[in-house]
Amino acid sequence: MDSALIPKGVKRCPLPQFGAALMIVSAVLLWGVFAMLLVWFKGLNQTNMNNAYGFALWIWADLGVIALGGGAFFTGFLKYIVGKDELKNIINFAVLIGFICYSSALLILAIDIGQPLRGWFIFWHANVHSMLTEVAFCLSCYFGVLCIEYLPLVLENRQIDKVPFFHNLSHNMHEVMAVFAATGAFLSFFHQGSLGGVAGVMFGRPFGFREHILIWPYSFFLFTWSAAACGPCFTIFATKLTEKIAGKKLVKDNVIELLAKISGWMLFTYIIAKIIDTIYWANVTAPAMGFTLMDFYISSPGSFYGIWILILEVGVCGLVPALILITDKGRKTPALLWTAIILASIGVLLNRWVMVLQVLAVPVLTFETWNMYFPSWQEIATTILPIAYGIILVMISYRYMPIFPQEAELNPIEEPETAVTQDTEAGEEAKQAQEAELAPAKG
Amino acid sequence: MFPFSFEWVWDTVHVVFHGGLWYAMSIMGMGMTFCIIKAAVDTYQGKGGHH
Amino acid sequence: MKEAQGHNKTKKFGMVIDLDKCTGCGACMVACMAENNVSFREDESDKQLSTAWMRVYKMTNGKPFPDADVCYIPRPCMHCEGHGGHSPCVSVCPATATDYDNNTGIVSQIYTRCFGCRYCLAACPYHARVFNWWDPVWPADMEKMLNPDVSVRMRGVVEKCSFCYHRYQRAMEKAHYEERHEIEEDEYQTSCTQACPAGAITFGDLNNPDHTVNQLVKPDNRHGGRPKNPQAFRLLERLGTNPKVYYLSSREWVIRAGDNYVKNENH
Amino acid sequence: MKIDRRSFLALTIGGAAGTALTPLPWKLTDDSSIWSQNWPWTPVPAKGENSYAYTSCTLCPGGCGLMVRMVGDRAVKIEGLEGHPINDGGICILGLSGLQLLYGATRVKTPLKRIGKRGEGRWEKISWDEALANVTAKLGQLRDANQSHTVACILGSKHGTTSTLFKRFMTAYGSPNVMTTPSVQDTLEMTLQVMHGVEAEAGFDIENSDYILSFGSGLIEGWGSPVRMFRANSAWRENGVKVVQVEPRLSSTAAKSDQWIPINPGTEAALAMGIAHILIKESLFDNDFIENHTEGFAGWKKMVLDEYTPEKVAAITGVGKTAIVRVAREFAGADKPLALCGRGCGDTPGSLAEAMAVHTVNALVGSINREGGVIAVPMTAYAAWPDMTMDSMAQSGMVKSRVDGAGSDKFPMAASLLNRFAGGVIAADAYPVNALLVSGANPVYATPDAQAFKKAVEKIPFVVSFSSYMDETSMNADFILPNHVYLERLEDVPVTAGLQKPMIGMVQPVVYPLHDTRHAGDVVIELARSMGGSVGDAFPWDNYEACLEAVLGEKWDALSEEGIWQDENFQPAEWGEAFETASGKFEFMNSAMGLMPSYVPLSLEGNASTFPLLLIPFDSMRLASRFISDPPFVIKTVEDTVLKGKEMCVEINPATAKSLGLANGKSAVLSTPKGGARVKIYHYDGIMPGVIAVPRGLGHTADDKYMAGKGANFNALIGPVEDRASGLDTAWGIRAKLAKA
Repeated sequence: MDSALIPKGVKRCPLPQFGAALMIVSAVLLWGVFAMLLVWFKGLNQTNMNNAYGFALWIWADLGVIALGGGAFFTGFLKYIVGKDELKNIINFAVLIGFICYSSALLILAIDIGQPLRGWFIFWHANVHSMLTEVAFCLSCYFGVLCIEYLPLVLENRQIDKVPFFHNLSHNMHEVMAVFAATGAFLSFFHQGSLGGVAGVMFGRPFGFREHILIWPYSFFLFTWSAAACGPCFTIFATKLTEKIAGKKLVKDNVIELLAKISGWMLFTYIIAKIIDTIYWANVTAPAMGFTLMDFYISSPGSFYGIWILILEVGVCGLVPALILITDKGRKTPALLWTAIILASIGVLLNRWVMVLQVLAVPVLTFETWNMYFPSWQEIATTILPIAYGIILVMISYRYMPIFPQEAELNPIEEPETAVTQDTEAGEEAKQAQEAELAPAKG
Repeated sequence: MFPFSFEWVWDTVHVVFHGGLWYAMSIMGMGMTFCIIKAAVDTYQGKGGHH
Repeated sequence: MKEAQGHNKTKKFGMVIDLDKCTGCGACMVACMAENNVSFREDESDKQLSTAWMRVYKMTNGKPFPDADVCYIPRPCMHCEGHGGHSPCVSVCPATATDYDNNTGIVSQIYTRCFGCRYCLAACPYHARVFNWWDPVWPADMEKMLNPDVSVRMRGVVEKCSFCYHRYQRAMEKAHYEERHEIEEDEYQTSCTQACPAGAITFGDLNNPDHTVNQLVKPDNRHGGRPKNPQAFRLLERLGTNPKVYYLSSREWVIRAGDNYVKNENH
Repeated sequence: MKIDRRSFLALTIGGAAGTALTPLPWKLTDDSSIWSQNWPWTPVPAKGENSYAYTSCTLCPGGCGLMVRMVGDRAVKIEGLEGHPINDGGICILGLSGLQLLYGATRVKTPLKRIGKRGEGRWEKISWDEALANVTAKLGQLRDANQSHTVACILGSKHGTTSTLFKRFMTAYGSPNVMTTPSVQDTLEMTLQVMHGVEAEAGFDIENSDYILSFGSGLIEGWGSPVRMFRANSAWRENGVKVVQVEPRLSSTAAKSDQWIPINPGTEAALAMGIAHILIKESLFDNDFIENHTEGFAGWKKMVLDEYTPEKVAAITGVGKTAIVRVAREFAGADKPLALCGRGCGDTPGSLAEAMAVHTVNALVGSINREGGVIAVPMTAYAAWPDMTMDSMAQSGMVKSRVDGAGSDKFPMAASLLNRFAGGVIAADAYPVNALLVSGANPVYATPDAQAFKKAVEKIPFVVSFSSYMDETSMNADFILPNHVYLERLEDVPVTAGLQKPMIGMVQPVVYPLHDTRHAGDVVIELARSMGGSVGDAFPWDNYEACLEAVLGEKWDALSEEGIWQDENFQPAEWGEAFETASGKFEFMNSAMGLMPSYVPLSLEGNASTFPLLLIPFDSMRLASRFISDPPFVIKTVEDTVLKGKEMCVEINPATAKSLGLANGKSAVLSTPKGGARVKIYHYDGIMPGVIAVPRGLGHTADDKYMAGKGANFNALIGPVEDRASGLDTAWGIRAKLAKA
């Protein structure tokens, strides 16, 4: 039925099956949308946040998805600036994941603020001293970049591509993509960092506060670093997952391994930096404010933040995946690779959680106690919403756009007897499509 | 956001911050305009057609 | 930064609360609510959701019976100066909805500008800021008791103690009307100060040596306003928030409870 | 096909781009945010001309002066009146919230007639004429049937013109059954009656005292005139006056005091006697006073020396011997020491022997009628009431015995024993009570053993409430004749809360009545008039204001102009003239009545095995426990260690809690011989092991959702224990048990 839209030279499941899957995910999506509308019309009293927990699940989700979406900018950076050309075979997907993550982040922010209709004041009345302002600007700009990077994929849909103007447009955009990628990288370095700065500048919050270099707290650099390290891991994870579901290889191992190796070393160096930061913070920064490390990790009534969370984040979900990924054997052993990319993704999420929620849980006034918080179903639903939305976008993009350049090559379609004429044509156009795809790399 | 909004102060922070911002935005803007115009021209010259 | 109408001498309004006199009766809280149109709800027993600009906390010395001791401590907004007006909340507000007025030292909050991101809530270690989770409702005829000098806050924005800034404006207007450039100490007093039946709260210009607040704590402006009076202290002094609310107490444990100390560390 | 798609795409993209270029989206964005800044459902306070109106507060006996900020005809804020002798600008949390009572949802807006069952809350709005007609008819019937004495009346205060009008009405009508809300002042009056032989209010010159020894009085928790006490407390801090608080629980007063002496609940009298013992034994007493102005010292002295040795007292009270001796010496050593009694905010009268014991401690050091001491302030009949003629029916009614037994041979000194009323009604020994009028009080909520009181009310066929609010008493009435709220009415409030001088405050209307309400004083006059005969004749005034002006005489001008009258040149009587006892001296014991200062152990209800704990109440400024319930602002300030959700917290020593396996913050069931309640456990190091405490003032069932259904009513957990000497309620607590929920 929709075969006319499916890229040439690749095989897709029958439409009904696709539709059924779409239905299921859409159900979840609608649940999230319902919760979103509740929050918009009834207000934030629909959440379990309170005056002690002004930031909660949503802000964590924001920081989380942006970190995971870091794969887009870093892969782009590696391909276009550093010149790791093999990565062209995964960049499309990285861009797609990035696009999903960032659009989700913006959506969640739109739900999270108490006056969504005035959200644009953050631009209009910008206070340049606020990390959040910086985040908002770079975030939305970078989202623009992602749109620009994602657009050519849409235009490469078989039918749209037939329109000369769109064909040329996508072609030209590939030509100058390096410029956009560079801009994207520039923006990302900043807003990823600024997200780290959000907690880092709060000098009223000993758990989050970090010493500064110029105007930037250490956490600023750690966040950029960790995003660059773990983002690609998530891109790999998403790729692997898509391969599992599609039941075929989509990206060649050398590409995956290259990316894995790079993020492995990023992660390794990051963790070392993180450990140094933690030691300095625990022995210099916090004591100056009257806190010892263990003050932050006591499991007193209302606190489930034991020291285990630090070990889990830095050790299990940091050092372990780093060590796996920097070893050749680790990268080449599927089981280990899977473990590593999953742990790394969890690790960065855990780090963001701690840097948002534990910051607020720790009592600062001596006569206050640990703050407790558990999200309401509305918060959970609206946080799951982006996941459903992401899956849908991946499904559609994968079905109708040439996301994986190597797919046709890796999965040649054996000529069936029926519909010969069509298939020869198919072969032709598939080649053309690929040339178009490879063009920027040549040029 | 703009030099005419009253929060604006002509200090380094504002100039650097918004400078960088506008710089990035203009690159994107110009990039896209370039692509679109070029695409239009190409199309006019009959490139990219499949027939 | 806002220009407080037509006078140039910079003021630094601050508050001194004598914890030996404070009885924890709560009059300051209600005086504030009545003056500033603070809303209320059916169940206010969840203090994390309760809107109160002034909140009276209860401190305990942690000792068992019969050595136990308690002390009440009222907590308005501290109107932190931080370093050069960079209070924890002002510096983080992305939309310049909260501002440090260098002429009065008052941290303002522009409700119609705030879009409810709550970054300031997270940044304030005193929990002086509250968010309007619900639409404010005044049952029966209670809208009649709303004070026209203070705007009612809509759902979805952050609010906090303003040191009754509208009273300052009134006093200044009066002064200008009478062609005076300065106002007297008693012309501008906050609602809580005025109401406190124990006379535990003192309010005035910390920069003005004639004002009681200055004489009570003797702020050392060269060292971020640290009090010279040994019985005076500020909450979380060590964070460098440089608050303008000082406390007086003759009890050592109370003074120590004002800040965090690493074990066996003496301040 | 292709064409279509192309044109379609072109159209969409072109359209989108086109719209984006028009000002439309930008305009919409801007407008929507402007709308969000002016939501129609967020009220905008109306502007108006600013002014101040002056009046007095009636929400407690404190008698503070008020200035009400007006904007146009709206009252927007109540502030303390600067320069007022009692509060000088200060004001308490309840006084500040008065406007929420005026404008609140608990007002009764018109006269109401019950149509549903009692307490069901189904009412019919009726006109004042109809309401008055109904009440007149009923009272007329009873009177014609020689049943006038079966009509009872409960008043909030025994002082003031409105109360006097009610009393006068009852007398003219022919019923002795007028009761008033009890307080420790009743006990103190009796103390002065017995030991001084005078009819006087007990005043305390706390401002000039230099050593305060408080036997459980909540000096900064509502005792006396609260704001005056706050100011005094601050003055004590400044002047280094030593304050010693004797109490089983670390109350706010105890925490503020220089020394907190934890004591076994209810044994305060024993400690007072123990201190007397030391004063006598070490002859630290005021010789001049004892020698020349007292009677019966010798006999009493012997008893004290035998019965109250430090050892014995220590055993009873749990207070160490050394502490007893030290306090006694300090007390005697001070220039102007003062001992105070009346637990908490003083709503429970307490035992007469105890009040006498504490008064004796003052007497021993001569702190009587002198600076910094106890002062007998004569109850000046400040209003001149014209005589009235009582017809035969009135006379026959007035000689009948009272339902509460006050003034009987058993309780000769008592003027009113509200605590015995419920019992009297239910027993109905002499006669049943056929009608009840309630004004300025909420006895259904505020009387200990509230259930019994409610039963009594159910037994009374005709109940009329004059309350301005839909409180528990109104809920159980047949007719509600709503009074103006104090901010709407004119009234005189004599301040009797322990001041050194006679003082009268004036309540003046600051707003026009919001609803179809009437001044209770006017209503009484109208009732009397419509009854006619001698009853009507006893009320020669056109209305309340005329009456007030007439009876106040020369004080009227002062009051209506300054809003306050005080007897400037009042001087406490010299020791020589102070005492009007048989001996003309201060009498340590009254053998005739078999009364003397001593410790009379109270036998608490319930046995120790089933009820192992002692439950005591505590008062807080943040919880109004009298006839007014907490307005929204005040209940909002109640700590989450006192009220959490719908459950009130019970204070328990962590050690005791541990032994009972009750974790902090967990729910539990509190039960006493009188009743039970679901509570939350609050571990508090400030309370004596084995003792638990709950707040008074919670657990309302009427009023609005802001007050009702929060916690439990302490009065429903405790029962009155009558003092065998005075007949007044002397219960300071009750046995209780706590079980996991």
